[in-house]
Amino acid sequence: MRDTWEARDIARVAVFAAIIVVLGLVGPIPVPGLVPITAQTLGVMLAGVVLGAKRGGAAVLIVFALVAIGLPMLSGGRGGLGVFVGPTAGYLIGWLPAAVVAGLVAHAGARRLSWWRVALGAVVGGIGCAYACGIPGVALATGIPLPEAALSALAFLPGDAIKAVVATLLAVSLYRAYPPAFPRAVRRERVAR
Amino acid sequence: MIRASGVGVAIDGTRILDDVTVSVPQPRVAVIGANGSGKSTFARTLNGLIAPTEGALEVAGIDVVREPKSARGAVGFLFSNPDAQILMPTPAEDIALSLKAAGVPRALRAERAIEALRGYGLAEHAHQPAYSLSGGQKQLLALAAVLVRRPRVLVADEPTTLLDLGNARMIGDLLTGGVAEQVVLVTHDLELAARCDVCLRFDGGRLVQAGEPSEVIAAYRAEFA
Amino acid sequence: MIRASGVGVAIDGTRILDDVTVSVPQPRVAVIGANGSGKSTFARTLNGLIAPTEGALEVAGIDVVREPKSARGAVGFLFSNPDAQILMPTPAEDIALSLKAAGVPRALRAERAIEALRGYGLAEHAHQPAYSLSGGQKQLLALAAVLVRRPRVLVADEPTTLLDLGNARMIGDLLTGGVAEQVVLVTHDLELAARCDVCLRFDGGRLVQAGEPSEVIAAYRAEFA
Amino acid sequence: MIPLVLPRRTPLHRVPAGWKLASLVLLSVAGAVASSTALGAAIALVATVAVYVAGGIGIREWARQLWRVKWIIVLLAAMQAIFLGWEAAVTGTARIVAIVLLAAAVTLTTPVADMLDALERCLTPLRIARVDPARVAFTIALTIAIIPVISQLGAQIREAQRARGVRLGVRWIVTMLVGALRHADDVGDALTARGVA
Ligand SMILES: Nc1ncnc2c1ncn2[C@@H]1O[C@H](COP(=O)(O)OP(=O)(O)OP(=O)(O)O)[C@@H](O)[C@H]1O
Ligand SMILES: Nc1ncnc2c1ncn2[C@@H]1O[C@H](COP(=O)(O)OP(=O)(O)OP(=O)(O)O)[C@@H](O)[C@H]1O
Ligand SMILES: O=C(O)CCCC[C@@H]1SC[C@@H]2NC(=O)N[C@@H]21
Ligand SMILES: [Mg+2]
Ligand SMILES: [Mg+2]
Repeated sequence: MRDTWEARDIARVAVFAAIIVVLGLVGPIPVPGLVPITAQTLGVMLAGVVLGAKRGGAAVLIVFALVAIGLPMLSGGRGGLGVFVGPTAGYLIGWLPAAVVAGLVAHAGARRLSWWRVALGAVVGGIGCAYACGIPGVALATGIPLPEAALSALAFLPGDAIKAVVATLLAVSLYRAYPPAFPRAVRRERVAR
Repeated sequence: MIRASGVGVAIDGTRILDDVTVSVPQPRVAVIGANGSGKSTFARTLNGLIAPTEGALEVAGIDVVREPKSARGAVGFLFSNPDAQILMPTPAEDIALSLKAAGVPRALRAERAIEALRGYGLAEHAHQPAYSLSGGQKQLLALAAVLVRRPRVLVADEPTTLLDLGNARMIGDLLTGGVAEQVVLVTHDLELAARCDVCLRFDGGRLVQAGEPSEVIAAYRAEFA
Repeated sequence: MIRASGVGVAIDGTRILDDVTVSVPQPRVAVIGANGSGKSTFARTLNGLIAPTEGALEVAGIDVVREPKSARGAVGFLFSNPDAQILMPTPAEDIALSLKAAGVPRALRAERAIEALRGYGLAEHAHQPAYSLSGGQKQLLALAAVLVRRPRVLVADEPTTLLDLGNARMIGDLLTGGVAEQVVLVTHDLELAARCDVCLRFDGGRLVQAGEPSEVIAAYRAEFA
Repeated sequence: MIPLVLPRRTPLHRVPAGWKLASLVLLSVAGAVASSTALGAAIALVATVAVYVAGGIGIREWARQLWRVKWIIVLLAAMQAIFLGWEAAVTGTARIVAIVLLAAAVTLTTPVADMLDALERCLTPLRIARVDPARVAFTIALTIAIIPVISQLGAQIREAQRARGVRLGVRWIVTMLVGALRHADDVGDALTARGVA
């Protein structure tokens, strides 16, 4: 089946990219460290589980583009090409598979949204994929062996676990408040208005 | 009773409200004026959402500058965009949220919420997603969520925007029908303004006229004749 | 010229527009009616934003059902929320976007955009962020972006909402002053409706009256008396 | 949302964006290969100073950029020192800092519009995958226009909570998502009506 993008899809991708950016502004203050702890990862998880793999991934790519062209769109007002070549670039790049996988796990084959699929998507995508890119990224940039780099990722685990829980609660709540937010495939049993 | 003396608001060095001095004892107050004249800014100072950077302001006997928190408890605020003020997925939950803030025990909230919704003809929509309500129904719900806390003063910023004649009348009737000791209506709808007891006109951040609505509205219309 | 015959729109089985049959040759057309009566739905069919599920519809000689794309080229659409229709970061870029869609070559766009903005008194704001414009300026910009393509018909859905008397008059004067062969104004602002040549009244998804604005408005008012 | 680009013009501003991007890629590859010795690291750092000074950005801006990444430097050096020893820590940190500063130099001297054009050109090969670069560039600009609207929506929701004396915690995000996605539908309609998408 060919997936056609209508004007509304473009608008949703743009709006979700904007949400990820705005979460960087209002989110918790980034603690000093190699990689900031940021509410933007919550936005990445939500982009995937709400819009689905393709549109959610596209929203993340738009954020990358905004950062790359020199706008301060990451938490703490950072941006520019520097963040793509620094030691934390792997984590940032990891946002893309994070949103895609979160969307795939949450939606693939589902006829309606279930909380456990969303939770699984948030954990496997939002935590698993982000770390799978981020840890080798740190290792590659610094020359630190992989196991040690993996150890340093533990600093994010409590925060990211909370974000996965929050993303699940928010997505389920959004499903009740505004089912049209989700692709038609996962709300077949609902009356669409 | 609103008592403002020398009230001013400056944001980042620009003065967007300037030296507002007025005493308003009337129960129904209209606020009119051009876009950007400072109406919404004035309205927001009344319940402490914006703190005046100078002057003294008293609403319902509360010093808003010193006690913004109790001002927010006594002064309800209705915004024009219902989408931004309906905070929960369904009408029943939204009203229950207000009841929670008012200290109503959990066990009573659900029932009291339905009761409140019934008063606005919304009981049958209590558990349906709020987004699917019509514009008028959303505005009613937002009003219900504010009034369920029984504020002594109600400030409404353009409450009849996008409503049809019937809905605008209904909301207008409610707002001018004694829902609180004092009601302040910020509006571009001059028919609504005419139904108040006193009218304040703002221009360029200043209060330029306060008096009989018919006169103030006539002066405002004359500006553009 | 609008020619509708038996136009109906059903979404998910519910009929939200029903059997609209009317011929409107007048240049200025007002559309009024209650919230949810189908005004916006009717307006959207006129430029192919919504396809009628039954009936035939012709606007400016174009069969909207068969050729929605050319309908969108010939029929401009102005929405009530300017924030949603300003699509580019600055006024100049926003106008340039419309010019691009109209096939104006890249080299000419910048200059033509400034020229168009000058016509609406916005030239000095051409390169400032669009979100920092006032409400009235935003609505003017949205109008400019639609009119720069020289549509033969202009449909505007509640264009004066949230505007003050001066801005509403200015936009109203522009819209009723011959900016296109035919202008359709969907509005709750009955003063604006009264300035048109003909008025259509909707109720419950049906066209219930079409005629002299003064009469149609009187009938609408009488409903709520 | 003020771009990270320097407002004043420097000689580097005049260099086409594509050239700057290509040199950045070349230099980062060269840096990864060559600077694993103390001498290489020193050369890399001196080279960044040279780019900043010769390009007209100036040593003060160089120092400012260095200060911005101070925590990264400290942590990076500490981690590498623990795992790899002192010498490797110094050269490794210098190499990363040099490349980050060079990337920052490109950002500092390339206006957003030029960068957007360069990006659009970089995306041309994607036409094979039915991705239209012009449409991507358009979506980026659309997002820039939408960000202030969404941020304002967030402010309205916070204000509504304060006015009602309620605290939603993270649940405010649901309200924002509903409002934002409804806004997206309005924007989508405007895109269609304007004939641009
Ligand atoms: N947070 C802010 N920062 C800077 N300027 C502001 C802020 N809020 C309002 N203003 C400016 O203050 C002026 C008055 O704004 P206000 O919203 O009170 O006008 P208003 O009379 O309510 O207009 P409208 O009829 O369009 O709602 C405007 O020029 C506005 O741009
Ligand atoms: N996409 C949709 N799906 C289902 N129902 C819809 C849809 N769009 C509109 N409706 C319903 O169709 C009816 C007519 O809506 P429409 O927006 O045309 O009314 P309107 O006359 O413009 O009202 P208002 O004055 O509030 O703008 C309403 O009951 C509305 O809920
Ligand atoms: O802002 C950046 O430069 C990118 C930040 C990447 C943050 C990573 S994603 C996984 C982990 N969880 C966090 O909260 N932060 C890191
Ligand atoms: Mg206002
Ligand atoms: Mg409508």
